[in-house]
Amino acid sequence: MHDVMHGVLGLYNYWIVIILMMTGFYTVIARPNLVKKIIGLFIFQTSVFILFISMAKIEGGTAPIISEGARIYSNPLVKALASTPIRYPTS
Amino acid sequence: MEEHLINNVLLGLLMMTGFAIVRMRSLLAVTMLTSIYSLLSASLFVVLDAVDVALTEAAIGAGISTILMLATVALTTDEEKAPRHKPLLPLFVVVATGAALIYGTLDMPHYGDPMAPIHLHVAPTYLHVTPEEIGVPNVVTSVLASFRGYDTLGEVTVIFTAGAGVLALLGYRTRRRNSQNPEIRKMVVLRVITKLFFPLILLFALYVQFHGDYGPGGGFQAGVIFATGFILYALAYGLGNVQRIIPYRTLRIMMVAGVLIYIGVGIESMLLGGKFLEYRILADDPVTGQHLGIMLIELGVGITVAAVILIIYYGFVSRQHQEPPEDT
Amino acid sequence: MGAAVHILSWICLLGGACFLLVGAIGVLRLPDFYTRLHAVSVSDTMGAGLVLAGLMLQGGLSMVTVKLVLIFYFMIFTGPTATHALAEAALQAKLKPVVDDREP
Amino acid sequence: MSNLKHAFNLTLFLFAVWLLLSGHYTPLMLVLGAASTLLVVFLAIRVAIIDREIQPVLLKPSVLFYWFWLAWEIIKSNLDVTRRILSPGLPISPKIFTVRAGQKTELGRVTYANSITLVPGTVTMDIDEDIFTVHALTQAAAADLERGEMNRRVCSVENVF
Repeated sequence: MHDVMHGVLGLYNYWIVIILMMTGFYTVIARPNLVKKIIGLFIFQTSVFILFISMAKIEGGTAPIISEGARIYSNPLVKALASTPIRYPTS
Repeated sequence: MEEHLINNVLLGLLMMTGFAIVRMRSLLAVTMLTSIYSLLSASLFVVLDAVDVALTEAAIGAGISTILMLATVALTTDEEKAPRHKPLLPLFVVVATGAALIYGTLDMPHYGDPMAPIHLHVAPTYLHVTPEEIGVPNVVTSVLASFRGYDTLGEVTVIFTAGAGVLALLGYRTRRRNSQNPEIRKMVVLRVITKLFFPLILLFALYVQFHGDYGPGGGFQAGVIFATGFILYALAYGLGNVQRIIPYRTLRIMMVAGVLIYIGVGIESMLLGGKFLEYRILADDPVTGQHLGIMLIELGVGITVAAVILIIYYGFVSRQHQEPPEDT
Repeated sequence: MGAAVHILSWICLLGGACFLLVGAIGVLRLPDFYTRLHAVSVSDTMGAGLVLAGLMLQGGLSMVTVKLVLIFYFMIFTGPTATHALAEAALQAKLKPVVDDREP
Repeated sequence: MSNLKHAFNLTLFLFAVWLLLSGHYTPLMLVLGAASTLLVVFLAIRVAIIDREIQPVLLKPSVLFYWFWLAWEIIKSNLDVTRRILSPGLPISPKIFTVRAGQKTELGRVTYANSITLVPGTVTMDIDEDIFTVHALTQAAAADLERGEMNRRVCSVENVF
């Protein structure tokens, strides 16, 4: 029982991400309106960021800004990767 | 424990907002919901330690995207037509894909696991090397601007291309219109508050620009906030007035100048005997050189981004005014 | 930081949360757009204000508190401006308000 | 001449904000701060929006006193509106009425309008010169505003601006 709970909590983020992703995907393929399609893409894209950043999180870590008193930092590389494509929807 | 709770609640809210977005017909409402969705995900990014991403998302998704989307809706229609047939096939595709993906997650490392493969290879190196070689506390900035400077150059070029594309597609016809229309004159609260906050927003943008080394921020976010200040001014006082502060020509020059600053830093480091974008050549002390290089290229990014966003905005809005007034 | 300050800050945070909740309940219960603006006003002033006060107590005398004070000023100015803009827009769109005609 | 003085005040104010925000007081950061401030002031001059309205008036004693009074009003009416929202019968009696603003300047009027909106229970809906259309949640809140105490107080701090 404990294992199941642990597994559910450990994968909860990914499952929500997948539901969001599918919401966006559905909007893109099922709705004819172009603005709606773009918003669907936007939801899809954000869910991908959440997926990346959930993977980058370390239990008990802090944001990767080097400072005294912090020992564990979450993964900085993923954040750099995720903040690059976030900028394209404007374009 | 609280972190987990906040994380889960935010994810739940995101899901609800997502469903509401799909179901709503009124595109104006959908646009506002998208803005809320974006703000929620920005808060989620803060909980997940991605402060840089959160700042970007808040500035872009909740700010600029909403304005541009509203401009689009204003140019087209704000009511979505009802779909013609039952969406059974898309629904099936979506459920099948989702089920396959969820099956795939069963093998993934658990959330927050410090031993996940993603944390073991490249990331620790960046965390170790950054304080010694770059001397910048914000590791994300050092990765973006220094270790992966080529990528960021590519990104600036993409944004530049987008600006050029919008220029080519939408164009911009200067039209000497009397921009102070009577409706605007009446909104005295908006005008006075805008007047009070316009300098503060610009100052805050510059603060974000120059403190990207120490905290979340940097050229991109700064450029967006800077543009937001002008867009706010344009909303309260009309496009004509904001063009008195930054004319269109200046924007086009700025758009190119930002990219040129970036490339110029690269060429300068080549002239000094290093490789392209090898900042440590730029000063006697390698750490100072890195710092200088990062600051300069961030400045370039900021200038280009601000200019491109304003160009897109000008393009949209100048077009809006050309439409013959049908519904008045 | 003393335990008293800690407890006080949590009282502020929870109180703020309660007022935010009241604002949300108000939006659901009140009859029309204009009356709902008053409910939003509750969460805008008391809710957000108390949450910020609680965070300031947590932050102590530091840069964080300075930034929170700046956020507070920002909210005091922009909150009512946004509410007013909404009300004015609704009025211009000729949205009919629910008005109580009885003499008080 | 007075424009110059206002520009100077704005510069000081913005630089103070920069110092408050920054938290890094190395020479480089101070120079960048000064440069940023000057750039913003330059842009502000370009639109000629510099007039008396951007001064840091928020901290002068009489204005501070007004803030405290307003905060107390806000707390009182917050509790009132909260009670009405939560009580089962929903005892509200919405009313639309107009008040006359006694302020001379635009900034004074905006302060008054925003103070009205900031207090839950009353929202300024429309401003036509010095006639405000106000929506009130209850007759009591409306009567409170019509007594005009807030108007007087804003008028008295207006002279400081």
